Amino acid sequence: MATNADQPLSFPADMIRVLRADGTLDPEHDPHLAVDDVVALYRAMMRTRFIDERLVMLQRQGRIGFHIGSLGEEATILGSAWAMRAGDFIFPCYREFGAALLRGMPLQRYLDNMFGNASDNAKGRQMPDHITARDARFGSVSSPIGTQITQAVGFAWAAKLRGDDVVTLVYFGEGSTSSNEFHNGMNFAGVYRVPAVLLCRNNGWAISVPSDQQTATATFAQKGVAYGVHSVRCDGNDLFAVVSATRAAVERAARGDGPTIVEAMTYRMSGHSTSDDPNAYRVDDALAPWRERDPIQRVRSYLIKAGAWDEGRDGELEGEFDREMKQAIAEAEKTPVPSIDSMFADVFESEPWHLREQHQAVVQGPRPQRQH
Amino acid sequence: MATNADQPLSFPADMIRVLRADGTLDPEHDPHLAVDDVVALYRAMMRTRFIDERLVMLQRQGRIGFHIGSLGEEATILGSAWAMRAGDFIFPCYREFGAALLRGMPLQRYLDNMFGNASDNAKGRQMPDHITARDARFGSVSSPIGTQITQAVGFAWAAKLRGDDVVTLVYFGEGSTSSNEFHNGMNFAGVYRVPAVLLCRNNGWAISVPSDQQTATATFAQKGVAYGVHSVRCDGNDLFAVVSATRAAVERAARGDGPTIVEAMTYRMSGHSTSDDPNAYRVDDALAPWRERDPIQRVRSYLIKAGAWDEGRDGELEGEFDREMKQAIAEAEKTPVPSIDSMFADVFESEPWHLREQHQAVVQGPRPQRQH
Amino acid sequence: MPRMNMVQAINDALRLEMRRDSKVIVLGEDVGKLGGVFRVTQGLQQEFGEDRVIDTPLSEGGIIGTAVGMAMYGMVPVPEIQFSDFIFPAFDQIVSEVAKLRYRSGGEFTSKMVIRTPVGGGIRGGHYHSQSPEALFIHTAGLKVVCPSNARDAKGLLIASIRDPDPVLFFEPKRVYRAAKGEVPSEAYEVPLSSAAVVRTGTDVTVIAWGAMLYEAIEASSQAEAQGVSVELIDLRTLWPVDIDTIVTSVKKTGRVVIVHEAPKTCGFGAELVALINEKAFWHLEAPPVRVTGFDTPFPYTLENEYLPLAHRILPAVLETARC
Amino acid sequence: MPRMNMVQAINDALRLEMRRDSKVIVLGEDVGKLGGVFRVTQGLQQEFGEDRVIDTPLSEGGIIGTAVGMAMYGMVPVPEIQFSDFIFPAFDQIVSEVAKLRYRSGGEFTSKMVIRTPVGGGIRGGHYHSQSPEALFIHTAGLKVVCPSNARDAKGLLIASIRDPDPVLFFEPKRVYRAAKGEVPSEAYEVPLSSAAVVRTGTDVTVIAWGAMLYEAIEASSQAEAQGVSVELIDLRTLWPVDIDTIVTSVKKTGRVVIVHEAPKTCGFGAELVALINEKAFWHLEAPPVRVTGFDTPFPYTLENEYLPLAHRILPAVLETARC
Ligand SMILES: Cc1ncc(C[n+]2csc(CCOP(=O)(O)OP(=O)(O)O)c2C)c(N)n1
Ligand SMILES: Cc1ncc(C[n+]2csc(CCOP(=O)(O)OP(=O)(O)O)c2C)c(N)n1
Ligand SMILES: [Mg+2]
Ligand SMILES: [Mg+2]
Repeated sequence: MATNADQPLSFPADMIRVLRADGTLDPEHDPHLAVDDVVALYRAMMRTRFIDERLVMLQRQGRIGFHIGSLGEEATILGSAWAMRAGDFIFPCYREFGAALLRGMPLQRYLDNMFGNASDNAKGRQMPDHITARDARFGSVSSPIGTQITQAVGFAWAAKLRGDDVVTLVYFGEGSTSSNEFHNGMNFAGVYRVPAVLLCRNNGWAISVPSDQQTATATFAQKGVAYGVHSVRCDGNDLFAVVSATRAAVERAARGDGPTIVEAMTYRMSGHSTSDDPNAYRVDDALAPWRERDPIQRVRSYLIKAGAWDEGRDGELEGEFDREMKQAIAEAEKTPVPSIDSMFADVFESEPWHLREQHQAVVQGPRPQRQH
Repeated sequence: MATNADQPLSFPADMIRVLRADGTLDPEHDPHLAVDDVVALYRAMMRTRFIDERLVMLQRQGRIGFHIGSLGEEATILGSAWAMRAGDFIFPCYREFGAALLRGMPLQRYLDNMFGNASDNAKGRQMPDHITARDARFGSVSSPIGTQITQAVGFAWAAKLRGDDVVTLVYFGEGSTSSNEFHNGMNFAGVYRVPAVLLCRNNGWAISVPSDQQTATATFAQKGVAYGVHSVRCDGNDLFAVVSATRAAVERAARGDGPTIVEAMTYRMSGHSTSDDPNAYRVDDALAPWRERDPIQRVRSYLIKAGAWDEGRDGELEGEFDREMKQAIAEAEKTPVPSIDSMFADVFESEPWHLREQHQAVVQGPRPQRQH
Repeated sequence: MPRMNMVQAINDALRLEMRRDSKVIVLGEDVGKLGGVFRVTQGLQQEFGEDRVIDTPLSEGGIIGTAVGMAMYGMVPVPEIQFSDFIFPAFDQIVSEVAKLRYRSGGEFTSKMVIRTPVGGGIRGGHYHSQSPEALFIHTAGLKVVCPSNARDAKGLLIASIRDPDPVLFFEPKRVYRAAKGEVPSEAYEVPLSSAAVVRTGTDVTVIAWGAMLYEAIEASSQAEAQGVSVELIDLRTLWPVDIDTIVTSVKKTGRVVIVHEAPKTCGFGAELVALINEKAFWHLEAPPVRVTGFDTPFPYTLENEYLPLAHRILPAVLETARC
Repeated sequence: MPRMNMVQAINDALRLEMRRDSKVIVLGEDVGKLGGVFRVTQGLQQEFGEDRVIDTPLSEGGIIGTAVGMAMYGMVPVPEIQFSDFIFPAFDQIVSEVAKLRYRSGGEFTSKMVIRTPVGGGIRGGHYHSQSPEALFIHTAGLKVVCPSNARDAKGLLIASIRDPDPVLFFEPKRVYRAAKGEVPSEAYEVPLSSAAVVRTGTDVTVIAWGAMLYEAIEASSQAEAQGVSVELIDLRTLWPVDIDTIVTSVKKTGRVVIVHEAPKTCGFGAELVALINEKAFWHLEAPPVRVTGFDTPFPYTLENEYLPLAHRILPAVLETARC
C-alpha cells in the first residue's frame, strides 16, 4: 500500500550535523556564519556557562535559593536564539537565561531576579530563573510544564492575523511533549499555519525520567507528523547545526509556510536543578560520551583551527565574566527585599477593596520573625 | 536522507475496504464471517437505526429530553463491538448505545435511561444516552470529550499488569483527537504497550466543525506516528472492513503487540444531536454521496446476493422492533421518577453528615412546583 | 428602545466592541459558522470574517492558551467555552497563567481577555451541562468574575469587561438566555464592574442572588411580602471583586440575610459571603445567615428542579430568617 | 516505638499497604527510580518492582486518567502529583470523572484511589511550588480531602484513605515533611477519616488549623496563653467531610473562633467553616469568627513569610477575638 500522497509521513530523521569532528563544516547545511559571529556566539556560550557555574556556587553557599541551568545545552539555546531576527519573539521554558542575555537583558536584571530583590522587575515574586524580559522580546517563565507552547502559538497566530513579520520561538524539554499543552500548541500551530518555531530541547532527561520512557517513538521530532507540522532534528551540541535548523525554520515561517518542530539532541550535564541529585538515578558513565561532544569545546576547536581564537583568550574572557558577575552579585545582594506594597500590586491593574484591606492590615500589623 | 530504521514513519494510509460495489468481498482483508453472523449483525444494525429513529420521534414529541444517535455510523459501531471477544471491555463515547445492546444490555434498561426514571440503573442522574452497563462489560458514558480515552488505556494497562487476557476498545470522534486526553491516552498506550483498540469514528463533523478544520493532517490515523501506536484506516461504512480492522487490532493487542488506533471513515447523517440543526452549517448535498454508501444498505445487498436475506424480511424485523420498542417505551414511561433518596445516594459509598442533613431537609421540606 | 433577550444583547455587545476595536476577536468551538450552540455569536463571522470569529479545534486548553498568547501580543480575545462544565481542560491555563501573568511578570505582560461561558441548570442538561463553577475562579487570585441576570446588564457588563484591563470570567445563565426580552439601549454602554443592583428594597431580610436564581429570589420575595416579610433583594452582577458596600449597607439595615446560588453549598461563593458579612456586620446580625443552594452532589438530570434552589426552597428560608 | 518524620511515615504506610494488597500500586512522575522529588516513595520500586511503582510520562492528566481506568478494573491506584500546583492538568479528570463516577454510574463503577500530593509553602517555592488548592476539591462533590500535620497521623490517615471506598485527595504539607520526628507505631493502623484532633484544650477561643500551619497556631496559642488567653486548638486532619461535631462542641464552649489556612482567603475553606459555624452555633458566638490566611495574591517568593499566616499574624487575631 502506498503512503498518503498529500502528506508524506516521512521526515528527515537523520539529524542535521554541520561541524565535523575534524573541525570542518559539512556544506549541505552550513549556515555560513561570519567568523565574528561565531566568536560572538562562542563568547555568549562561555558566558552562559560561567554564570551557570557561579550561580550553582551561590546556591551551595546559601546565598540564592535555587538555580536551574543549561550546562551542556548552550549550543541549543544560544544557537537558536541567535537565529531569530531582531523583531522576533521568544517564549522561554526555564533554562534559557542565556537566550535572554543574548537578546539584551542586562546581567544585573538577571541577578536581581536570582536574589528576588526590590530591583527585580517582577518584584521578587517568582523563584530564581523565572525571568521576564519584555524589552528583550522574551516572555515570562512559569513553572507549569507546557503552558508556554500554546501561548507562543497564540502569539505567533496574532502576529499572522495582524500581518506583522514576526516569528515566534518557543522552548520546551522533551519531557514536556507529554503535556496537554504540547498537544494543544502543536495542533493549533498546524491548523492555523502559524509562524512559529517549536524548539524541543531533547536533553535526555525529565528530572529522573529518561527520554525513552517518555514516549514510545524513536524521536520527538516525528510527533510533528500528528499535526501537519514540519519536523526536523539537529545535533543540539553543534552550534552550526542549531543555527542552520532554526534559521531554516524561521525562513519557512516568515514566508508563510507555517510552523516547524526542531528537535535538538543535547544532554543535561548537571542535575535537573540545584535541588536535584542525579546520582540517585543515573550513572556518571552516561556523561562520558557527551563530554566528548561538549558544544563549547567543539566551537573552540573550530575557531582555533580557523585562526580566530587561541586558548589564552579564554582566560581573558573568564576574567571579564568574573568581574561583571562579582559586581552584579554585589549589587543584587545589597539591594533590599521588595516592599510589602509590591506584594499586593499587579494582581489587578488597580487594587480592589479586598486587597487594599489585606495590604493595610499587613502594613499596620506585626512583622514576621524571619523576614525571608 | 533515510527515514528512521527502528520505526517506519509510514502507515497504511490506504483504507481497508472489503465489501465491493458489486457485493463481492476483497479477499485481502475478508474477515470470513459466517453468513449467520452477517445476518445477526445486519439485524443489530437495523435495530440500532430503528431505535434511533424512534427516539428522535419521542424527542420531537417532547416525551424524552434529548437523543444523540448513530445514523450512518452503524457499521463502525456494531462491527467494532462485534469484533471484541466476550471477555473484552468497551469504553463508550456517547453514540454507541447499539454496541451496549449488542453486548447484552437489555433494551428496557436503555429506555429507562432515556426517560431517566426510577428503574434506570443510574437513577435518572444523567442525560439520555449517558448509559452505564457494567454487566455488558461496557463503561459509563460521560459528556466531557476525551476523558474515556485515557481511562480505557488505564483499564487495559491494569489487565496487562494483572496478566488477564482482556482487550479494551474505546470509542471517540475525530473531533476528540484535539482533546488533552486523546494525547494522554495515546502516549500512555504507546509507552506501556497496552492491549487497547482506540477507535476513532471519523464521521466528518464535530458539531459544526468539519474534520479538516480539526487538524492539519490528511488523516487522523497518522496521529499514531506521534505515539508509537500502530495505525490503520478502514471504510467505516463497510461492515466487513470494520470487523477486519478491529479484529486484527484485537489480535495484535492480545498477543502483546500493543495498541492500535483505527480510523473508521464514516459520516454523521443526522445533526449532532436532537439539539442541533445542521442546516445552519452544512448543505444537504454533502449527504448524497454518503447515502450511496449507506452501511446497512450495503450489507443488505450482500446478503440478498448471498441468498441469505430478502427485502420482505425487513418488514418482519421492523414489526419486531416496533413491538419491543413500544413495550419498552410504555414501561419506561409509566415508571415513576427516581426518589428523592436517590439524589443523595452514591456520592460516597455511605452518606456523610452534610448530605444526610441536606437529604433530610428535602424530605421534610416543600416540593417544587414543577417536579421535572 | 429595542427589546432584546440576553442572547441578542450579548451578541450586540460583541458586535459593537468588535466594530470599535479591530483587536477584539472571538474564538471557540462552533462560534463561527454555526454562531455558537446557543447562537450567541450568530452573524458575527459574516460581518467580521473568519480571522476574527474563529471556529477552533475541540480543545479548551488550546482556546485559552492561544488567547493568552494573543493577549500578550496586544489583541483582546473573547474566547467562548461552550458550557462552563467544559472549562476544566483549560483550568491550568486559566489558574496558572491567565490569573498570574500580570503579577509574575511585574506588569510587563497581561492576559486581558473575557472568557464567556454559559452557566447553570434549568435546561435539563444533567451532570455536564448544568454546573456553576464560579467559586473555583473567585478563589483564584487575579480573576474577575461576572454573572448578569438580564439582557440590559449583560450587554453593559460585557462591554465593561471587554474594556477592563484584567481578565474576566463572564458567566451567562443559560436558563435566562431566551427567557424574556427587555429594553436594551442600542448604543454601547458600560454597566460598571463591582457594582451590585438593589432590585427590591425592604427592611426585614436581605436576599443575595445572581444570574438565573435572581428570578426565583424575586418570586420568593413576593410570596414573603404577601406574608408580611419585607425583603431587600440584591443582584450581585459582579461576583468578584464583589460590591461589598451594597451588601454591608443592606445587612446592617435588615440584620438578616439569605444567600442563594446554584452551585453546591460546600465552599460555594455563599460561604464567602457569610464570612464577609461576619467580618463586616457581625454586630448587626439578628439571625444566622442562611444559604439556599444546590446540594453537595453532582447535578442530577431528572430531579433538577429538586436540586436547584428554586422559590419553594428560598421562601421558607426567608420566612424563618425573618422570624428567627 | 520507632521515630519517623512524615516522609518516612508515609513511605511506611505505602509499603505496608502494598504488601497487604497486591492491587495497590503507585504511579507518578519520578516516583520510581528516584523515589519522588521529596523521596517519599524511596525504595518502593526496589521492593515491588517497576510494575507496581511506575515512573510515568510527564502528564498529570495521563496519571489520573489511567488511574481511573485502573480503579474501574479493580486496582487501588495511589497516584502522586509532584506538587499540588501541578494538579491542574488533571483537573478535568478529577472533577468531571473521579468525583462523579460512582454517582453517574449508579454505583456500578467507582474511582477509589488516593491522590497524594505535597501542599503549601515554606520551602521558598514561589508561585508554583507553594499553593494550597484544597478548597477547589472540597467544593467538588464526591471527593474526600485529608491533610495530616504529623508523622503518626500521616501514616494512619494514609492507610485509612487507601482502605476507604471513596476517592481521597491526600495533601502532604511539605514544610512538615522532614521537620521533626515523632513516635510512629511500626504496624499498620488507621486514623479514622473525618475525625479531628483537639491538640490543646482551652476555654476562651477555638483555633482551627491543619497541616503546616498547625505549628504556627500552637506557637501563637502558647503566646496567647502567656497573655492569659486560653486557647482550644483543633487539628482538622480530614478537611472534608469535616468533623463538624468537634468544631461545634468547641465553639459552643468558647464562643469565639479563629481559622488559619495558607490558601488565599477568598472562597478558601475558612469561609466554609465560618458559614458552618454560623449555621450550627450562631447563638453561641460572642465575637465574629476570624480568618487568618494567605492573601488574595499569587504566592510570592521572597516575601513568603509575610504571605503565610504565621504565628505573628495568628496571635493578634486570637487576642483580639478573645477580648472582643
Ligand atoms: C505540570 C507540571 N508537572 C510537573 C512539573 C515538575 N517538573 C518540573 S521540570 C520537570 C521535567 C521537565 O523535563 P523536560 O520537559 O524534558 O525539560 P528539562 O528539564 O529536561 O529541560 C518536571 C516533571 C511541572 N513543573 N509542571
Ligand atoms: C471538553 C468538552 N468540550 C466541548 C464539549 C461539547 N461537545 C460535545 S460533542 C462535541 C463534538 C464532538 O465531536 P467528535 O469528537 O467528532 O464526536 P462526534 O460527535 O462527531 O461523534 C462537542 C464540541 C464537550 N462535550 N466536552
Ligand atoms: Mg529534558
Ligand atoms: Mg465527529
